[in-house]
Amino acid sequence: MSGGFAELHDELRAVARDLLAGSAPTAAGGSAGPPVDWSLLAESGWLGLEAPEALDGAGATFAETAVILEELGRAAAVAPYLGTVVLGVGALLLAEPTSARDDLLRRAVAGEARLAVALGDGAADAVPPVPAFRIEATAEGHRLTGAAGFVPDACSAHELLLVATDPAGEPVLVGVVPGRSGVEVDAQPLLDATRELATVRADVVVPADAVWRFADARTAPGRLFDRGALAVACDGLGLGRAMLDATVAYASVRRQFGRPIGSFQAVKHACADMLVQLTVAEELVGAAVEAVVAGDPQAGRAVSMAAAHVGGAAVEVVGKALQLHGGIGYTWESGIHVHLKRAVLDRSLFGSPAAHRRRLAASLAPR
Amino acid sequence: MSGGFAELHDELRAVARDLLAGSAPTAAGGSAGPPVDWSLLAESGWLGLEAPEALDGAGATFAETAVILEELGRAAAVAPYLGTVVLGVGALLLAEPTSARDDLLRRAVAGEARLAVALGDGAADAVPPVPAFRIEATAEGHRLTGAAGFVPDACSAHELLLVATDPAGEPVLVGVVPGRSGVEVDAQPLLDATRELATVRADVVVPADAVWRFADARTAPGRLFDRGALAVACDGLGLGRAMLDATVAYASVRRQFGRPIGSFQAVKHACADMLVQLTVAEELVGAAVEAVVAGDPQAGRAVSMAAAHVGGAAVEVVGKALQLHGGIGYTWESGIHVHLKRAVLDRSLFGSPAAHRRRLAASLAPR
Amino acid sequence: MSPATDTDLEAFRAEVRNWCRANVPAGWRGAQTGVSDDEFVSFQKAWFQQLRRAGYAVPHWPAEWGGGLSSAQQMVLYQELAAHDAPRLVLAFVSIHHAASTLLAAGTDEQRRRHLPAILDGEIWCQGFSEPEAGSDLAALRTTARRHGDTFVVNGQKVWASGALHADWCLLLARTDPDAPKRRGISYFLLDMRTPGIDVRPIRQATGESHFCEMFLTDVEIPAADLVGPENAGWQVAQETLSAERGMTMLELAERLGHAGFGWLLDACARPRPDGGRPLDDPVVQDRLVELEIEVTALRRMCRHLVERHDTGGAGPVDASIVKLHYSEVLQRLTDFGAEVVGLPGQTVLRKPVSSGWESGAWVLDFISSWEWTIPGGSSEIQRTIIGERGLGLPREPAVGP
Amino acid sequence: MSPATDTDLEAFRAEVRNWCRANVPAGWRGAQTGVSDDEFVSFQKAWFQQLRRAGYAVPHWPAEWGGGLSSAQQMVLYQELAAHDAPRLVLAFVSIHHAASTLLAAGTDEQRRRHLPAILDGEIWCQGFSEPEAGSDLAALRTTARRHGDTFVVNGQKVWASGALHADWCLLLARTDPDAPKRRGISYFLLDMRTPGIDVRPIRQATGESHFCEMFLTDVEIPAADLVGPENAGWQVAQETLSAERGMTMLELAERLGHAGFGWLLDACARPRPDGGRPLDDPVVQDRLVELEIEVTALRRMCRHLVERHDTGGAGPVDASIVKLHYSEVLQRLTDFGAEVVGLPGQTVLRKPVSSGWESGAWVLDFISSWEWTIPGGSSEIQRTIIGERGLGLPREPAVGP
Repeated sequence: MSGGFAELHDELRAVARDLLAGSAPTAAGGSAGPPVDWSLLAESGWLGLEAPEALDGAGATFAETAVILEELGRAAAVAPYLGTVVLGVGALLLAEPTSARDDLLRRAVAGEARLAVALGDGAADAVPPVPAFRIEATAEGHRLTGAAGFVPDACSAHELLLVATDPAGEPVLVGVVPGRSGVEVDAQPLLDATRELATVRADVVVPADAVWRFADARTAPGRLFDRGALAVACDGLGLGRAMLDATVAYASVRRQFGRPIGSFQAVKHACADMLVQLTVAEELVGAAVEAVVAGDPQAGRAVSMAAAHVGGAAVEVVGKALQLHGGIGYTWESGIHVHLKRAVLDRSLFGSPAAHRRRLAASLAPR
Repeated sequence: MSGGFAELHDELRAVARDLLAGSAPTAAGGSAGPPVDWSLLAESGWLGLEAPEALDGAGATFAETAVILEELGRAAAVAPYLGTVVLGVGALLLAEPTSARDDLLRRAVAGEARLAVALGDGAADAVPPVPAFRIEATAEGHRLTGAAGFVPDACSAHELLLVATDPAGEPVLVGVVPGRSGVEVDAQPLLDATRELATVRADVVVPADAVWRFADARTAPGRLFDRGALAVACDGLGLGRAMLDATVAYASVRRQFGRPIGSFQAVKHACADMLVQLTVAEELVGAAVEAVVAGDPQAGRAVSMAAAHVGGAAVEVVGKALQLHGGIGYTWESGIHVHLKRAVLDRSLFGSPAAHRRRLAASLAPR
Repeated sequence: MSPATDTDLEAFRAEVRNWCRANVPAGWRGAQTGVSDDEFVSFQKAWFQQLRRAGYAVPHWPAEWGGGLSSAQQMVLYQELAAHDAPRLVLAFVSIHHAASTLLAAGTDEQRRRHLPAILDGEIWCQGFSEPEAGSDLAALRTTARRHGDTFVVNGQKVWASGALHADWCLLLARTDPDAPKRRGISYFLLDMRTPGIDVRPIRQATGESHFCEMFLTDVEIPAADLVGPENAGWQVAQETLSAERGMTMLELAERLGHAGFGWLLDACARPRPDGGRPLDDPVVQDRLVELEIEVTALRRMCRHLVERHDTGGAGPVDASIVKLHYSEVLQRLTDFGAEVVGLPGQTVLRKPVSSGWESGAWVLDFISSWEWTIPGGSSEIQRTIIGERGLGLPREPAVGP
Repeated sequence: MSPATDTDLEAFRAEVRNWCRANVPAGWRGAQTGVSDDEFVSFQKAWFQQLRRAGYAVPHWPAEWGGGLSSAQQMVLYQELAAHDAPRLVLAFVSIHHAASTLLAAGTDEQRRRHLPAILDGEIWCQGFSEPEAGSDLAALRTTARRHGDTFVVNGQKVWASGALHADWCLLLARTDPDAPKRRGISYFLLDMRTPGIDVRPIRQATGESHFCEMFLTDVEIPAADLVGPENAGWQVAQETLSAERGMTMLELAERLGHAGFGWLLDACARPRPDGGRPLDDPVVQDRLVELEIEVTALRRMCRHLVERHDTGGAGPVDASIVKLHYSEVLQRLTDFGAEVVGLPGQTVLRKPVSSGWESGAWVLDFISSWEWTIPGGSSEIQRTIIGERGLGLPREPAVGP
């Protein structure tokens, strides 16, 4: 990444960190922080970073979205960014342009429409996922059926985009409105109070214009999934960075046995290992972001590398932070548990590390 | 194990450690130490610990053999104990008693006959192994054919006992004399200069009385293999214990940055972890030894647990010892490399940890 | 062990088995998930009395006080309780272990007669050792107890007092000589929790539960008769109390990890995913499960040996630290893997049963609460220092002035 | 990076590729396995001259001295050399890196003119920094250099001097002011290895090879003109020399680990066992291979970024330590796994090719020599301390008196 972009990202990062500071769990006594003000995100232009300027977007790339994602992770922020921006806007940008699509995109970018996308059943842990819905041509019209668990941000979404297999076996997007008869959305209880996941069930006849085709049906669902998996890796990187910072700050002031605990090698070396792990994570996330931005056909590999590594590394780093904070870290008030629960959830979202490694194993090629 | 036995073992251990002290690699400038005086081992009664008193043995059990094995590992001693005692005497004790068997057993116990046993091809990493030889009934008589790599102590053996499949598909022991036409023994070059492994090839007609049957053909080859795998685990435990002792001694006197390096947490905590690992290893080896001594039908599981754990743990402990010795540890003269090479070889002998875990995985049973 | 004893033990095992089959409440885990604090307390008290009637509540106490089972019998008892997934004695834990061992080791006859029978009748104790500023450095405690005639007046703050909200009495450490070196000048008290000036506030933990409390002590008066051991010798008394908790308790926990913990993990891995596949069919999962099974197997045996060595006086100075460190880490690895392998569905399990051990099948919560083992009671870092210095004889860190 | 530069770089890459195809000696690994020291030296010198003719020997030097490739070009060069499995410059390593960077950073014009062209012609250097008593504590060195007019007289002992048996010159650190604090009072010298009083003895390493030497220095005279930098400022000069070794060298090693190292590991896993099975078909092996591939991928990118940041002056104070630590550990894990997965047949490989990188497919030897990365040049423990203190700003350990 050249210097110019790096500076731009540093600025974006600083602004985002500032704006999200009030959303951290410690600000709310150790529970999940207050939800991020969605209209503020819209005003900041962060909902439409990747949308073309003609559709009120910033015409930027996933690289900029990634900066926001990492900062959302750092703050363990409560915001339907995954559903609306990463997947929703992402799906619309992969769809064949129509005026309906353009309209929904504009509303999403303006913060008026919140979106959610069902790629498959999250409980299946398939990488890439298998569509959980299908369309049959019936006498009444297009009949949409299926069910998917663990759909991010579906409860608060104004419109659901369900990836479905059409009668020709081709993946399509079906736009449905939650609450409408035949479309059930049930929030799933979660230990991580900063995320929102739901079960979506559909058994409904949809009008023909609710079925949107992908511009490239062969690659689109995979690219959308890669966006999701990479978004979670960005989140994990942010979670880990926040926890290393907190641990270093704590270990520098907390004294035991007559000196700051950070002067003990057991603490110092553990922090050093956290930094190394996060540096490794950063490189893998960076590589995947570049590959996604470039539309690299091998982007899926880069994303799975990032997801496989960061999933576990984030849990380890946050867990080590809890350990090094001692008893304080184990209290609800410290808020570290919020990061830990989010890191543990992240590890299972959009494919477990093991599932991503299985995907990568398929391309191990001796010379 | 009750107090009486424990005391007996402590005595046996002390005597063995004393006797083997001169065999340590450091006594030979960092190369493998001098071969252990075989006649001394015979005189000490350690070749016939498990043989019945009627056959000049001590009528003891594998628990006593295990003490000697651990001390041989501690000293990284050069001695064909694996071939002659663990496998050779072990095989003869599992064979149907005949006067020829009794005679060979007596000679082995007296230190007059060195033995080696081929259980299977060591390169195959099968747990338990598949016999590498077979007997066909031909016009000329019993024709023995096959080849096995990595047979311990075959080069120096006076008699080879080859596990072979007889025409009825039953495992038997075939006694052959190396050097005889049709039996080739070729030493395999080894990085670990303390062990001796060889390839054994046979294509020879053997007399009927060279074929010895097992008392229980169904279980004997497995029990013999378990003896081998457990012997190597005992060896690894000894290697690791020696290296922890050496590291603690070194770290207590070596000074850097103005104080003994053992006072730094990085060193101290690493030593503590080594001790924990060795304690875990000790428990698993102890459990397996008890199961083997008791003839427990589940002994194979206990042996595989010990082998799976100790194989890796010994390499880790010895490797950590090398690390904590710093530059000195990396010299040939320090002799640590001898323990490291032996630990790495041990990890592959009689089944890799991964192969033992595969064996154990077969019996994972949800309720 | 003589054959006769083996036979006796097998008879005892059969007795415990039969008792468990008849007495372990069916479905208690489900029933005790998400219950109120009051229900928890009454369930625990009832279970304690049920065990007491069988002679299983305080097997480690001397026979004269209501115990008297041999170590071998206690091991059998805890193995069978674990195998039958009986509720654990959570509420009475400090009472029957720490309080009793303190009284037996250092208490007066009067103190023993007053409290040991009361504990059997349900008197609940908590421990007032930890302080906010001291952390793992127990010797740095600041709570003061100033003598005025036959009374000590206590001021200070305690944290991590498990179950203090329900406690009748508290084992309290306080500094009686502010001028003495750190580990001297501390005294050990029995504190009646009804004494005026005690303010108990629950601490909410990372799991959302509140098993621990802070205690604020303001001019709390303790009669000198409730001092345990000599004045200013509290540190030494506390060392005995702390070391008393590890043999049999660790054995019980290890048995539970081997039975319930690993068993549930296997069950979780055998549950089909929506696509029909089971984690257990994945060789990578199998490999990891076997690694964990091996570690748990070693741990259980290690605990049995520790108890046996305690019995014969052959326990080394750091054997308990090795067991605690290994248990903590195996528990954390096992629950971590559980959380990973159950995936997203596991994230929806919001509560674990109270009265259970440290693994309940609520894997994410179990994973989070595993830090309750790696941090308190001497963190894993402290254990490694103890093992290195006292176990291996490595030199101490250079002392730093105050 | 502008598109124009990208095109230029791709042209350069094509050029290097063609050169490699034409020049990398076929089968050099086999031919260089088990050769004598003399053959090794002449092979290395010939390969150096071959690279020199192409302009690839000292690409990092300034153009005026025979280098002048941009960082981007150097990265391409090392990537392609790794991809084509070219021999490494082992013998000239200290000469072209440490010696050259010392001379360029702190040498006089006279010193540069004398040595830089000589290095191109084959002058070999070794490094005399480490001492037996100092270990990782470089500042504790004891070798003394006492000034007598225009001459320094050196006495002491050095260890771990790589290639000292073949060296013409040595970069030497010695204490010139015994009364100054530890890091002051050290001076940096260029020592002609033909000077009387130098006794070089090879150290046999754990692998059985002897790439390192001890050097005993007895009344060795060094002209004051061969002092580098100011007297007593040798510590500062050495810091620059040590930090100079890491950017591009680590990139080269990481590229080799990615190409040759991981490639051979895959090949080894694809080789059928006697029973016909291949480790590569085992999902557990696949899982581990993927983990290693991920770590190596991150390492390679980390190295590219380190070089780029060195270039723009944006490198952090511990970036090199992070890279070294990660490389060391990945190398150790990868070769360990290699040794495990090849099993017993791998134990029969007794020699590795000289002139190779740190992984050669002789897995057990490669594993053993991985400690040559985790111990020297600041052990992994020291790197963690550096990262914690200088990178994260954690407090230092309390100082201990001498």
